Amino acid sequence: MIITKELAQKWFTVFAEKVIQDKEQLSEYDRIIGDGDHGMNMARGAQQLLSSWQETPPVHLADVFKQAAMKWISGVGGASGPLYGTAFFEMAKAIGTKEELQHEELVNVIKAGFDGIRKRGKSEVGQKTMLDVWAPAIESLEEKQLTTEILETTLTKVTALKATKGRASFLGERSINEVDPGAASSKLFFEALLEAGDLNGD
Amino acid sequence: MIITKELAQKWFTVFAEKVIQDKEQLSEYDRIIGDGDHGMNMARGAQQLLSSWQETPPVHLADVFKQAAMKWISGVGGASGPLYGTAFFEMAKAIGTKEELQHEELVNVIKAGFDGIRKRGKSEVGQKTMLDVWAPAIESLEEKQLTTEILETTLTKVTALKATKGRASFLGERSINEVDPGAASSKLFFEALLEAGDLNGD
Amino acid sequence: MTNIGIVMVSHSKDIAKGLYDLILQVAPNVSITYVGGTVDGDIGTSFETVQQAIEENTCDQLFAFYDLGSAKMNLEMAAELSEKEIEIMDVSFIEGVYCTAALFEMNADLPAVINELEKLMIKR
Amino acid sequence: MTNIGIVMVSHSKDIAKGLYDLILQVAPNVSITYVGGTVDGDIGTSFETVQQAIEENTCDQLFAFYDLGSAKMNLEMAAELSEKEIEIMDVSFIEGVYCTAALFEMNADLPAVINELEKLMIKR
Ligand SMILES: Nc1ncnc2c1ncn2[C@@H]1O[C@H](COP(=O)(O)OP(=O)(O)O)[C@@H](O)[C@H]1O
Ligand SMILES: Nc1ncnc2c1ncn2[C@@H]1O[C@H](COP(=O)(O)OP(=O)(O)O)[C@@H](O)[C@H]1O
Ligand SMILES: [Mg+2]
Ligand SMILES: [Mg+2]
Ligand SMILES: [Mg+2]
Ligand SMILES: [Mg+2]
Repeated sequence: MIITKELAQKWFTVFAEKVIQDKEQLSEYDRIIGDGDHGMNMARGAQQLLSSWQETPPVHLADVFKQAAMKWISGVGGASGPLYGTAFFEMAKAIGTKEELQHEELVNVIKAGFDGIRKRGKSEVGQKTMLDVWAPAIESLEEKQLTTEILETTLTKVTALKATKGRASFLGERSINEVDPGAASSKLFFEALLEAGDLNGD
Repeated sequence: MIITKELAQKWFTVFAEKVIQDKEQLSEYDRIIGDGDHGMNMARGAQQLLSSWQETPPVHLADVFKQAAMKWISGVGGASGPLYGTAFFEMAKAIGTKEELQHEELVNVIKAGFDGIRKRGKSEVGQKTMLDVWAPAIESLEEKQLTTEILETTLTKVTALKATKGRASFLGERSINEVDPGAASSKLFFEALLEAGDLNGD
Repeated sequence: MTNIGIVMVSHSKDIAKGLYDLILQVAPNVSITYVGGTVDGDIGTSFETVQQAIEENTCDQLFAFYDLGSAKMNLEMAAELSEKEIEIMDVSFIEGVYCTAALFEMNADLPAVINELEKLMIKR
Repeated sequence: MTNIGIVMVSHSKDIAKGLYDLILQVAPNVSITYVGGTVDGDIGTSFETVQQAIEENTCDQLFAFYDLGSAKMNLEMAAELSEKEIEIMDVSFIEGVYCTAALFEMNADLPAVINELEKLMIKR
């Protein structure tokens, strides 16, 4: 599958819709190991992104990511604002002036987003954050094996981890067996990608 | 010299007057290595003590110390409120029902005050606090050698120390060569004792 | 919910109030009382208002936090005079209160709370 | 006075304001700016207001402090976009700001300040 501006927009639209739909659930996860606002934070970004497309539709492929970055950075707040914002921004930078992404290029763009989160969050895989969804998702995507089942299993594995970054890290052992809200919203991000097109085909 | 209720009251009156007189100087010391309120804090206690004696003059020797303790604990605030307050309170307890203190008893009473400060402040000699005036003053008093000159030298020595307790400890090395306000007010306390009577005679 | 409450003592009424708002988000079910500033609303702490914050708390066992050392001394005096079982924590103020509140909200057991708090011990 | 300023970023406008009042007592001559809460005054931090607090500060070199980790990320983004030289400090918030302000007020040299701050490093 080749990612075009239209496909990317579909990807983010589905993501935004999923976030808005799961808003309560995401906040509920955050209520347990955080401050209960993750759904609200993410839905605010999602809503603003959808509205902004009405007014100023993206012209180039990179614009889709740039606009999302702006909304998350300035509209979302919390940890997820800067983190997703940086991810989307780094993805836009990796796309540059390209108007189409081949499968391998897509993988590299998502890797750039992943590195953005790591850099911004000073975090690594294994700390029970969104990164723990991004890393295995990228790996499966690389092998053209990404499925919603894999994403489901991944989230379960993240749930078993102990948080050592973000607010939940204050809970130490008590963070084990609780769903990480950022991991849950990242799962939606990759599910949206799957729904946007057949990634595993050619 | 024997300490009676009258003498104790003179001691605290002179102390209060000195504190009120040196209020600005004490706050100035505190402005450099603290928050600039030591003179104001101490003068508040001093003023309240003097007024309280107008209304309810102490009946027993211990009352002098008890009343001072109450004023410092509830009226002074800061670190010096609880510290002097506890010192005076422990002194009152050590006096108990006695109406006169022989020299040796006086030394023990002041030692009780010193222990009160240590306990309340979780502090020890050498940390550049009021304790660094109390300890050498008690020693000299024990040997009937306490003089204003000794108190002056003591304060100079305290000034050379590095603070490891209280606000000034945040300054680390930079607290060296600055006058500790609590040490300065403690010097007034012992000067007042000297002025109240001839301690070194019999 | 654990039956340990939290008492926060700050030199500033605004810090105390703001911290209360902050942790209300993560620990709405924990019994938290606070005091900030002197009786007159100035920067400082006073023995009486600390006593009040302790007695107002619905819990008989309390973890107590303070911002600067002189607040601790007022806390200690009030603790000595109270019937309640009060543990004064020498941890960083905001981070320590946040961590404790979040763990209490989750019914974490005491050793787990102490274990996390040890990482935040910075007071001298 | 050193020419390094202090920027404080809190999740709560009250905490930021109260901390400012607290350190004004010990460091009236240090250039301190702060921001707390979101644009709407809710608990949180926002990129734009952090940027403002940085730019409003009269100093070109800044030590920056934050209460919880997400504030740090907004700080970092704002720092990357600013012309100023900004050092973000992973120390306990209130105690760290207090210590730094007191030392800046005394014109302490940088190694001395860093040395004291190292004792307050607790952020992860
Ligand atoms: N340093 C970090 N690196 C990566 N992800 C992080 C980091 N800190 C937090 N997160 C993610 O952000 C999520 C919380 O987002 P959100 O609730 O919006 O922010 P906040 O914790 O500020 O309220 C967490 O569940 C976690 O996945
Ligand atoms: N833990 C302690 N033990 C003994 N003395 C102390 C302690 N902490 C502070 N002090 C004394 O208290 C003095 C400061 O008093 P004050 O300015 O009234 O209180 P604050 O520092 O709360 O403003 C210091 O100069 C020091 O002598
Ligand atoms: Mg949250
Ligand atoms: Mg939040
Ligand atoms: Mg003071
Ligand atoms: Mg004070």
